[in-house]
Amino acid sequence: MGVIKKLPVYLEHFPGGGIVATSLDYVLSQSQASSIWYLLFGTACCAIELMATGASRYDFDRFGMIFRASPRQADLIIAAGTITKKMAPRLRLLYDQMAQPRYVIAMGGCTVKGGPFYYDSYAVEKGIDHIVPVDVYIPGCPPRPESLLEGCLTLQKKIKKQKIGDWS
Amino acid sequence: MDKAALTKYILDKFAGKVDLLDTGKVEPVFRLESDFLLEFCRAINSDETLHIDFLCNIAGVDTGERFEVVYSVASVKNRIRFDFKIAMAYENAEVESVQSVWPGANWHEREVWELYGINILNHGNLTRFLLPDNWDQGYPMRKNWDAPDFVRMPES
Amino acid sequence: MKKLLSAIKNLVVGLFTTGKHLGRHAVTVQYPTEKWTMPERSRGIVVLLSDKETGELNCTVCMLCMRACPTAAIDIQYDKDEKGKRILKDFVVDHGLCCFCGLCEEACNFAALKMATKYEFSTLNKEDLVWHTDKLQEVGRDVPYEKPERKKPEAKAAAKPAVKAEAPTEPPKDTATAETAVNPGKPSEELKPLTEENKENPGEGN
Amino acid sequence: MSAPFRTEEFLVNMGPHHPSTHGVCRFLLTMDGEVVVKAVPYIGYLHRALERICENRTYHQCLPVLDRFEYCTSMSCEYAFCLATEKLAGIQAPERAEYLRVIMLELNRIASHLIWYGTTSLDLGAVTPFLYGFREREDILDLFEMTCGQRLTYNYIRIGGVSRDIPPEFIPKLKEFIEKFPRKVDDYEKLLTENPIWIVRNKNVGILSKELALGYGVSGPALRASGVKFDLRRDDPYSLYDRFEFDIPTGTVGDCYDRYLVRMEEMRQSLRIVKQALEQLPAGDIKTKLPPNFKPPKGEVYSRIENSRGEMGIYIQSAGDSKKPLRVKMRGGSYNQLQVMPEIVKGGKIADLVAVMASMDIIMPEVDR
Amino acid sequence: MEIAGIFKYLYEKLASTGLSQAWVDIISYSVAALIVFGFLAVVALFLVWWERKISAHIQQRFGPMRTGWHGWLQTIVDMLKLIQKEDITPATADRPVFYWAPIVAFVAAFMAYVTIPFGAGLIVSDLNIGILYIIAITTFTIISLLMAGWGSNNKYALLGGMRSAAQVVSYEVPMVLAILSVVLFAGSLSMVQIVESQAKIYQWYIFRLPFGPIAFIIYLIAGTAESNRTPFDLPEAEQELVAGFNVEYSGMKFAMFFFAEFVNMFTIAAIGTTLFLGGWQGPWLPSWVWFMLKTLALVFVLMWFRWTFPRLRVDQLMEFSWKFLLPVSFANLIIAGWMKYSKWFNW
Repeated sequence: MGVIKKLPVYLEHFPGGGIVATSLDYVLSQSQASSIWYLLFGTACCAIELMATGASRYDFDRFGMIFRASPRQADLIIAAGTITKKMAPRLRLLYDQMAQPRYVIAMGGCTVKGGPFYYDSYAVEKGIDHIVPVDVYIPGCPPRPESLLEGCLTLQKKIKKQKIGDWS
Repeated sequence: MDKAALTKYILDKFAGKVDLLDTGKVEPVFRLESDFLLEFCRAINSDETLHIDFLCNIAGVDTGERFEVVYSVASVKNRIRFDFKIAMAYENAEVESVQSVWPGANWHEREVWELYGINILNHGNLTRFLLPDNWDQGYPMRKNWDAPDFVRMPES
Repeated sequence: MKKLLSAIKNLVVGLFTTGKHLGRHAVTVQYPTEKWTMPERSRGIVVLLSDKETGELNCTVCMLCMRACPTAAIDIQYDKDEKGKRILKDFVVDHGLCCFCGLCEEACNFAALKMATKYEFSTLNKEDLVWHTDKLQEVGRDVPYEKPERKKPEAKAAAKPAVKAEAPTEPPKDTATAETAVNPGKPSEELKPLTEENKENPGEGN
Repeated sequence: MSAPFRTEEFLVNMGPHHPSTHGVCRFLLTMDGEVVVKAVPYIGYLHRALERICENRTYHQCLPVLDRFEYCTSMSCEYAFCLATEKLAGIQAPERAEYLRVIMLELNRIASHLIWYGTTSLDLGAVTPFLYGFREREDILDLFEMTCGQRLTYNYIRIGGVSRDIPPEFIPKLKEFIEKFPRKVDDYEKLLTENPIWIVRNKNVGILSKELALGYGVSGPALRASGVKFDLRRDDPYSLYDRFEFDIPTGTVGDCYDRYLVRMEEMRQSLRIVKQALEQLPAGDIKTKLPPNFKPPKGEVYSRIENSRGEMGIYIQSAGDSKKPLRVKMRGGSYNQLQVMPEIVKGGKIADLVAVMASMDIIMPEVDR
Repeated sequence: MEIAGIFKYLYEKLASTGLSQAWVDIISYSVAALIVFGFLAVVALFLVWWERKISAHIQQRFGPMRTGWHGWLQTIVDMLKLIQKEDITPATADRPVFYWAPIVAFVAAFMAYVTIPFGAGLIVSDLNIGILYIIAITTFTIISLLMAGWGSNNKYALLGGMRSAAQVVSYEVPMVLAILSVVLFAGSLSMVQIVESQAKIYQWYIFRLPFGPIAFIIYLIAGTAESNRTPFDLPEAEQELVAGFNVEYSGMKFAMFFFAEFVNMFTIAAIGTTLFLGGWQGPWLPSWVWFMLKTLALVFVLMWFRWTFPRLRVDQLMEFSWKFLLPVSFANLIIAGWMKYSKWFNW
């Protein structure tokens, strides 16, 4: 993986290297975007909508997204559902176990800013962006499967704009 | 067995020790002393006409001036349902555990202990299970409880 | 032996049932290309409705929706003009808090607020989910709604006493809410989102 | 003679994030090879302090919070809360509203059983029934979205009635669903019920005896599978359930297979109730008028209804002078079923634990609140 | 056939250039290996895509649609993405074992294709102990599963590894007995002879009642268990063991396991075709087309199993193999022996 990251640097020296680098960028980011495997991580009501999106009518598989059980093989966490204070260290642990180009979608109001449990709840994390870096926020409680798919499309647009060099 | 017959039966079965409260809207609600609890539970469980074999719910309540532990029980065999409660002051509130009569009470009592701080005598497994393991901010369901990041909804 | 035969028969029947579905056409609604026609009562995003001709908001700042909201997601600031009539300064809906329950829509009896059937609003940063008046109005521009028939005199009278009955018991709280409305219970330090660059040392959670 | 073969138990942490623990429940398993010696459930990963939130909300504002108490059957949570408040305040919902409530409750029970059907088969390896189950559920969700606007957290039932009347195109669509659904359930039965692998995986697995079930307060399909003919809709009739005739399926042994058969039969019975309710649906208004600052009198009530996972009870205590409840305690069916899990899983294999967890249909919001 | 001809022409050309015999063999066999590897890589990529499309259409939905027409690019895109993934080796892992496991799985999957005839004459080397070699090599995959299970130092992986070893060993015996009943009639172990002994369609071993169909069914069941597919997919049972032995693998290592699994499935189907459905025999179409058609039909059946049946428990799986499948395959072998002795089919 390290080699691929430095590839654009090497390619610059060759005469036609620039074109190869950009086209390589295009191919690699395109492939990354159209085959995201999401981690089966659902806590509350949004998890039911996540399952409904995986079912026949909305079908995640059309976007090339299959669910993976182990964080090692997943490259997207869809934080679907309320993240409580007891669950936050687990979410951080799962995020750390994932392989590097990894993304997070905050699905539903609870993961954006605590949703209906922001006030008067002593056990709910108020949003998850201080636990894991979030890429896409999806409003809704729970968001419709279409808005989840639209969120995935936004994530795909964001990935397609990425260059190879800039994943940390 | 409708409400009036049930109330009369229980009142004259446990003459002095149980008194009826008027706050019960649908089913009768009784009040009894905490030391009489275990005996009362064994009696209603073994009594043939009552045969209370189903513990629906144990609810801890902080009414602002005292604690209450409300037991909702029912009988599957002859369709009886009623509640009884124990009121106690804030300091050293404690209650007998009714696990010997209904094993299902285990988690209900554990929750009452964890969220209200009402001590449950000889419960056997009083450990924390709803709140995070490193929780040190007291008993969150009490009315006077507060915490730095606990945000109340603005009174609109 | 009979049990074995029935076992094989049932396995084959199971295979046949799934095989039968192989020929049937799919029930999938291919989201980006074909969109599902939403029933008109579907609760999507909260929007402010404005009069078709004049284009200004229907909202008369009666604060009923703010009071009805179970998660205090609606936050209204207004200032009084000389005749004591309230003028809307800013109408903020925080979609991080809103639970899409539709209670505000039922509370509003001037048809100023509606849950539109729109749902495509995912964003890359958290601040876009806090909508102010202009965004609410602009999204709600084309949302169809039926104006409640305004029986001018007695409706006004009916609305007046209701509001007045409301007002005397509430004014101390109202003014109180005006101040607190500015930052309804925002925690002291705003939780700083973890962006790409400081991912290594995530800010300590509260 | 060599030392006897000494096996050493090891701890496996079926962690909060696990495909088959229905949300976030963690089991600490003491395993001897494949056999589960001891299973200790750890919960609390979804504890959102709903009871504390309800104490600071007016009675109308409590409903959206109750929706999230048990999100597979939000209708029954709202209904339990409204039933308790109506008993407290002595309000009676109009006839048509009560019929609409029964239709919505039973449709919601079918939708919840379809989720159970999908996840049970998914946990035991068959992926296709999950997709078929959710395909039918989408039709029910369309009906819900037509009337109340949301797919999962409906906020449809109000104290004293129902928030909105059904749109004109609701009844034809419902009739079409009623006519189509039994054939689909036969399809599901063909896929799994007599499937030898399914029978071998579920028969005599996780046997819950009658005494153990009653002792631990287990209710609903799990209790009926153990042979106790107890259904709140029949034995403690609320709403209009005494006007419909439907029979209550019960099992004999109380193993996973009985629980599966009981739930499949319940789906058909619920459909029968919906059909009868649709025929007797009267006209009339749908909500009794409530005073603007609704304050129920002082008192306490524990109302319980038959949810798809057992008895759902809401205990409300109101102080009489404030428009917010003094205390709301919610009791879900899964709470007691998870309590009895370690007893019936002991000695089985890790695959049996998954099978029992799926057949008891335990979901975590009811347990953690 | 024409391709075999090229191979022979290349062989003479090399021999004529005066290199020593050893060098000629090495170069020609490595060229053959490259051809087979390339062909199988394409076939495996196609199978992955095909499985997702079939499972989708069984469940009334569309499989991958957005990468190319009906998503035919999907598997290539998956592989490209997996290349870019970070390659994690858990700190406490047993480093060499963890590193070599996927490679062993990958190599073992391809070694079986030495003696599988893709068409008339289209065979890398027609060993006279063809089927014996294949049986020996296909058990090689257990080692990779055990290495993966042990190497990743994770309880789930260990459980998965143990289960897969027990499963493949216990389903090896009925499979061998089923193959033995076919070899009994074919008279030779070499794959080409077996195929030639099924010249006519009624001579296919699947139609040789009463032992033929039973042997075919036993072979199919044992084959499903061999390639760890439902209803025997215990090792990577998502629901119980999270992801079985490949819990700790990510990126390219996981891709190798994923790839090896599909090649294994194709091997099982290819052997099944050669033994029971008359290899490349068939009217009109060229021989290798027939072979591909029959193998893909068998692969379709394997996939159909996966999306219909639930999963068996470990002890039931063992019990089914030892207590039911083994006695039946022994009885089947005895019947075949008696039929051979009494010259039941002497054509």
